[in-house]
Amino acid sequence: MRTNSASLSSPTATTAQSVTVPGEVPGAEIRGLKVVFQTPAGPMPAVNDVDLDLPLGTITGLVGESGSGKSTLALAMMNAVPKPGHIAAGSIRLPSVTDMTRLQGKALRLARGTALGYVFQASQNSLNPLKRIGAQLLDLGRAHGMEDKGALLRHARELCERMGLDPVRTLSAYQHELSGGMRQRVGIVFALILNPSVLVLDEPTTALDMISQRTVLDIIRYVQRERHLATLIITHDIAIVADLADYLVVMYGGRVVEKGPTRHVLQRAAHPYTEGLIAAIPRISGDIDRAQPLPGRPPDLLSIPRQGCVFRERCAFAIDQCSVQTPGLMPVRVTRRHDALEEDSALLDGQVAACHVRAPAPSAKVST
Amino acid sequence: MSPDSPPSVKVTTGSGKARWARLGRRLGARVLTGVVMVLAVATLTFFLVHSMPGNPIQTEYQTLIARGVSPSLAAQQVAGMYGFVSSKPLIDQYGQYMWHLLQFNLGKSITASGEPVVHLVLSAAPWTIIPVLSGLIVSFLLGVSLGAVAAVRRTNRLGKVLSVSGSLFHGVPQFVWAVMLAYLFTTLLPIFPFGSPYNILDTPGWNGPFILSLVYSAILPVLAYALSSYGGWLLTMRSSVVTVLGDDFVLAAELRGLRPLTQLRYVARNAFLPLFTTLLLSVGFMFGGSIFIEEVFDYPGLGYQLVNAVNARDYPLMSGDFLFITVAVIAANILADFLYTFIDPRVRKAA
Amino acid sequence: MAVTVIEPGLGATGTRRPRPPGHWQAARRALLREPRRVVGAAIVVIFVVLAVVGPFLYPRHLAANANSIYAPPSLVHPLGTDFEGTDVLSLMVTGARYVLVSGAVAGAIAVVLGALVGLLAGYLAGAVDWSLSRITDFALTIPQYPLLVVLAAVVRFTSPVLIGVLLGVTSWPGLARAVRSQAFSLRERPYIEASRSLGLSTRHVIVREMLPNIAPYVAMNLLVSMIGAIYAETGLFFLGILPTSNVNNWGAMLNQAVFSAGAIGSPQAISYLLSPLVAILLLTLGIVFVLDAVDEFFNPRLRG
Amino acid sequence: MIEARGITKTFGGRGGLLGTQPVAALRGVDFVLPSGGAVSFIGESGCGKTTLGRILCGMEQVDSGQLLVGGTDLARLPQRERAALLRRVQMVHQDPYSALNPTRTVRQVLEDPLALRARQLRRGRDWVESRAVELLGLVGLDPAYCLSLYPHTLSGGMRQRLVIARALTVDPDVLVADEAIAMIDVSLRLGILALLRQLRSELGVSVLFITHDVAAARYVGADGQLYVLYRGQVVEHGPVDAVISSPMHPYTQCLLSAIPVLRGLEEPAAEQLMPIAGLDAGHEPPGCLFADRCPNAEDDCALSRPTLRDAKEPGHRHACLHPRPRQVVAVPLAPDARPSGPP
Repeated sequence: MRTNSASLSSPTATTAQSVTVPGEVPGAEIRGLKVVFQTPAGPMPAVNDVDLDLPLGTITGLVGESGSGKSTLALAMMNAVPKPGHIAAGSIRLPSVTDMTRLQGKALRLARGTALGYVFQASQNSLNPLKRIGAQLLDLGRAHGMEDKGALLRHARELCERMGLDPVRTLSAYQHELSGGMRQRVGIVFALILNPSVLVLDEPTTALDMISQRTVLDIIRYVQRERHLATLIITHDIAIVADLADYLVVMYGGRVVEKGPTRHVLQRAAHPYTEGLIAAIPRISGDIDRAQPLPGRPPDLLSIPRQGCVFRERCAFAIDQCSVQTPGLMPVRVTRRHDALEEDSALLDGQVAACHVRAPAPSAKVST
Repeated sequence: MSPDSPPSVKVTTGSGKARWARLGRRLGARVLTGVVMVLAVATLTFFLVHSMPGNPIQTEYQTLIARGVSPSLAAQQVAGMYGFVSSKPLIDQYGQYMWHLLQFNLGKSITASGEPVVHLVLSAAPWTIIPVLSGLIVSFLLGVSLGAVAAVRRTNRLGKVLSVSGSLFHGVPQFVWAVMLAYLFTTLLPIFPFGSPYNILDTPGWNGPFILSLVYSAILPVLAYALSSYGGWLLTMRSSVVTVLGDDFVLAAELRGLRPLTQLRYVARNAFLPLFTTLLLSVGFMFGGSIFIEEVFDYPGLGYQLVNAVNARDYPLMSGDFLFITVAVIAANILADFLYTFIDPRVRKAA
Repeated sequence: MAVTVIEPGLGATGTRRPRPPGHWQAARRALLREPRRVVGAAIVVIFVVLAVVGPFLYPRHLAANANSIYAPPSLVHPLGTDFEGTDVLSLMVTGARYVLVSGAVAGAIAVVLGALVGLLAGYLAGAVDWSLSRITDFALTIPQYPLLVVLAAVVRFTSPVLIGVLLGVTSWPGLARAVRSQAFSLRERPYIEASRSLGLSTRHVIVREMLPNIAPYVAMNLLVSMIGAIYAETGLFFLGILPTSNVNNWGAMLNQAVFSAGAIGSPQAISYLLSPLVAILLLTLGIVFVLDAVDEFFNPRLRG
Repeated sequence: MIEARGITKTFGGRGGLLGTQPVAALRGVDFVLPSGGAVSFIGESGCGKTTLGRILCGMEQVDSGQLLVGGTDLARLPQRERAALLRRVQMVHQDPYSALNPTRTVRQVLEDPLALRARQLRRGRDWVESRAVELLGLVGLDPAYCLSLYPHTLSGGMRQRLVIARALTVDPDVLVADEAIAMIDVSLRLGILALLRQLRSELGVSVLFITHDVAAARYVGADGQLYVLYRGQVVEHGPVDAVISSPMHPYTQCLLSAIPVLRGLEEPAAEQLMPIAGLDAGHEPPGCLFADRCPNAEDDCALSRPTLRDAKEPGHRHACLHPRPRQVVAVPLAPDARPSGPP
């Protein structure tokens, strides 16, 4: 099943002409990633068999609930899976690093920050409370061998300005003197100061109110345009990335269950989980009762099914096969009329889902 | 449509002048509280002495009468010793005691033949303060650095051994340290002198041999202070570092690829902050310990004086020593609080 | 790829998880996890047993023997003899009860007072908190040992229980302050607010909702206060502040050894002088190891 | 059920030795929550919405203004009766993890307040037990599974249901839900919102919904009123859909513009508004509170502070000197444009 997903996931959609999908220069490539946590009940996979491509110049939204493994995946990209866990298999290629999972010691330290910029989930508290922000930026520069203090500070000031922060006051402030939204922007400054080409943001807008959230999302958008980054936004709220991301990746129970161009996934979610997730969003206009709750609860590390489809317990369409065989990611085929989508039909093969019912494998019987 | 640049936001940093005004107010409030506390302790001391078994003041008065002193002269002498006259109502006696106190008059010692208590206390103070501070500094430096190591290496053998050593050292009472050191280094392995704060053969004064003998005799007491407080520092620093290591910014520093040394500095400074307040507060604990350590090493400090005063029923001296020790602790508290506002930017603003 | 078997009860229902193990079971596990903790518990138990049965093993007045002063350890006198020729082991064993009784009394009083003052101040806040906190601050400022020395001159200490009461009354403020800050933060927790707005009584909120949350901390402090009181008491006897005649305990032994019998200057007295010291060290060691287990039981973060 | 008249609350501002800057949390807020109805408050963090909820539940006192519960002015009642009246208003907290005591089982969580209730109603122990089971069923939890569990074994969604069940033990008239879904997994959020809606229709409980998520407010109380709070002042209120579809105040327009568009399912609005500056809560202007951030501010906005005035629709009011309705929220694409999945 590994081969299935690997061959299908690499984006072959060179025909893409849509403005939202610029030329796909390889940015980050994750292959067969598996992160395992040692628990009293034995080793538990938190991230299982994940393939992911983050082309330069695109934004990918990674959507998942608690226990989906999305944050573990993000940490794995930094090769920083916390202790009882470790990367059991797979590779992570970045533009300047052959395989992040094989780096150690000083090479790993130098790669963090330069190869990949990371904006923390708890960016609210990601800075040393006792040190001025400017001084911490200098520490960061020095740690990566940038001896030219002046240039570093110029760059920092420029970035602050682009984020709508008063550069002089921000750099001389302590963390507690900044509001939540400002801290998040400063977090982005820290992630970008070393000019990485890959940017990972873990829940960048959690704990922010609507207007600050919008501001931060706008900043992500134009920083992305200016710097031609490969950006990965990790979120639990599909609505946050719906407007921003070029690609959507949906994770559940440690596995990618669906991915594809945002517009397609939203309009024509194939996986029952994605479909339920979208249906469960209350809308700001239109028919209120169109929103439908998704029954059940997401699994945690201990209750993720080891075999078969991870979603089957909450799935209304589950068949016998779902509890026996783990579905691989298969292209989504639209068998019903889709006249209104004619202009998008060329991109159809960009969307894949892991579901025996909605995206069955070409040959019905695949041995495990 | 998204705007080309996000709305700018203002950073509010505390302005200089207002900050100093706040700091001044805070200090003023602390000093005021301290003065009230000192007065309260003085009151407590007064009433303690007054409830002494057999009323020492009355006893002293009777003794003088029995010696054939006239009642008025006896009353005068008693008043000179205790700072208040016994025949007046309690409230008047209290008023007079407090009034004398405000003039730094603590009465006269009974045992030291009428020497003013203030002189005795002040001459004993350096014998306590200097070893206590030396011991404190030694144990603090040692405890804090080893505590940091114990926290960072808390999963392996070194960390476990260190933290058990901390608990053990912390648990052993001061007098046990003092007796063990004294027995070990003056009797079993007689390498240090015993029973005097300096070599009595040297002439006291600013001369080399005398100062050398002072330092030499001080080694064991200082060591006793240091050993008895080292464990506390190690444990406090260890738990403080463990707490800070769990903070988000520490993980962030690691994932941003900061140098290990820089990461360590970040952690150490944040972990160290809460200890700073404890440092000055522990002066009180150390002063308390002086009772045991000075007693064992025959060191003429405040604790030694206090114990002797109690044993000799020299109540004016006893209350003088007690008051002085308490005032020292209160002063250390105020100093700790005030200095803390300087080293923690968060408090600096909230002050 | 190996086929993974679904473990019964885990994957199948998905949501069901076992109930957390009972407190006793968790405590036992924490204790048994490392051998030294078992050793510690054993030491503490031995001392407690000595304190209870010790005085029954020896006559009320221990015999002195002028012919064997400062005798080295032997079969008859496993720990040697003291300056009067009395068997040191018998002194040690009979002395344990005195210290442990006052320790237990002092610990109980300190913990009850401290927890009560702290909880009331933290929960009731406002004026009650203000006044209780001032009292606590005041009591905390006065160094305990000098205060005890002064008090010892005022009060006549005749029984271990009385000493325990005094030690307890002088050592509650530290715990009160710590409990207050915990109660203060608990008070702001939504579940406490919810209990109040549901109309549950103050007593219910303090006893049923708040106390269980700080119970671990209080339990640990009971142990710490007890050991602190034992040392304070031994120290006072050692100084001779408390009358050492006719009392048999480790502190009084040390006092006589150091200040009157001159044992500290005599290398022959090693077993006599070291016995009470080693007893205190052993007890400390035992308590430290037990506390280590208690700490792990209550504070998973330190498990490392 | 609840009527607020000119509620004002200011924090800090103590003079003397440790003087601090006063912060106005609520500036003369009026609203009416009818029996069985719903009122939603939206606004940025720090706009005073949480303070409002805490005042309604009796956790804070008002500085001035009247709060009427069931027609009775709270301030006129003696302490005991006020507490009894406030018991009819129950809070559903934001964080279901800290809203439940980790040392109490589900059974205890429900039976403690139920025992009190039983005494009032002169019922026995049996009633307490059967009521607990009944309430769990009502909020969608399986009593057989839950009753003996400790809260930490429950998921966020289950905990929040338990919190609601606990609030229901005292048969409240009003539930105050303060960001009640913010910390719950997205797939479970709508379930909680649906439960609140169901409680409104089945039990006639009024809901005061405090949120920054306008769509969630709409889901729970589409038939109710929407209040927009800015720095403690109500800058606009009216029927939910009227405020959403034709907001008058620029602040409301900014808030609504910030809602992410579900591209592919919704058509973004032609016009959008963003504030030109960040919030500066330390600055207390004489004029409109929003003037320094308002993209449409004119000179007179900084001079006089506008009060609420009527908009075109009945019951829709705003506090803006230069109002201009804008349609800023996304509209759904026609359902036809969204093909259903494969069979």
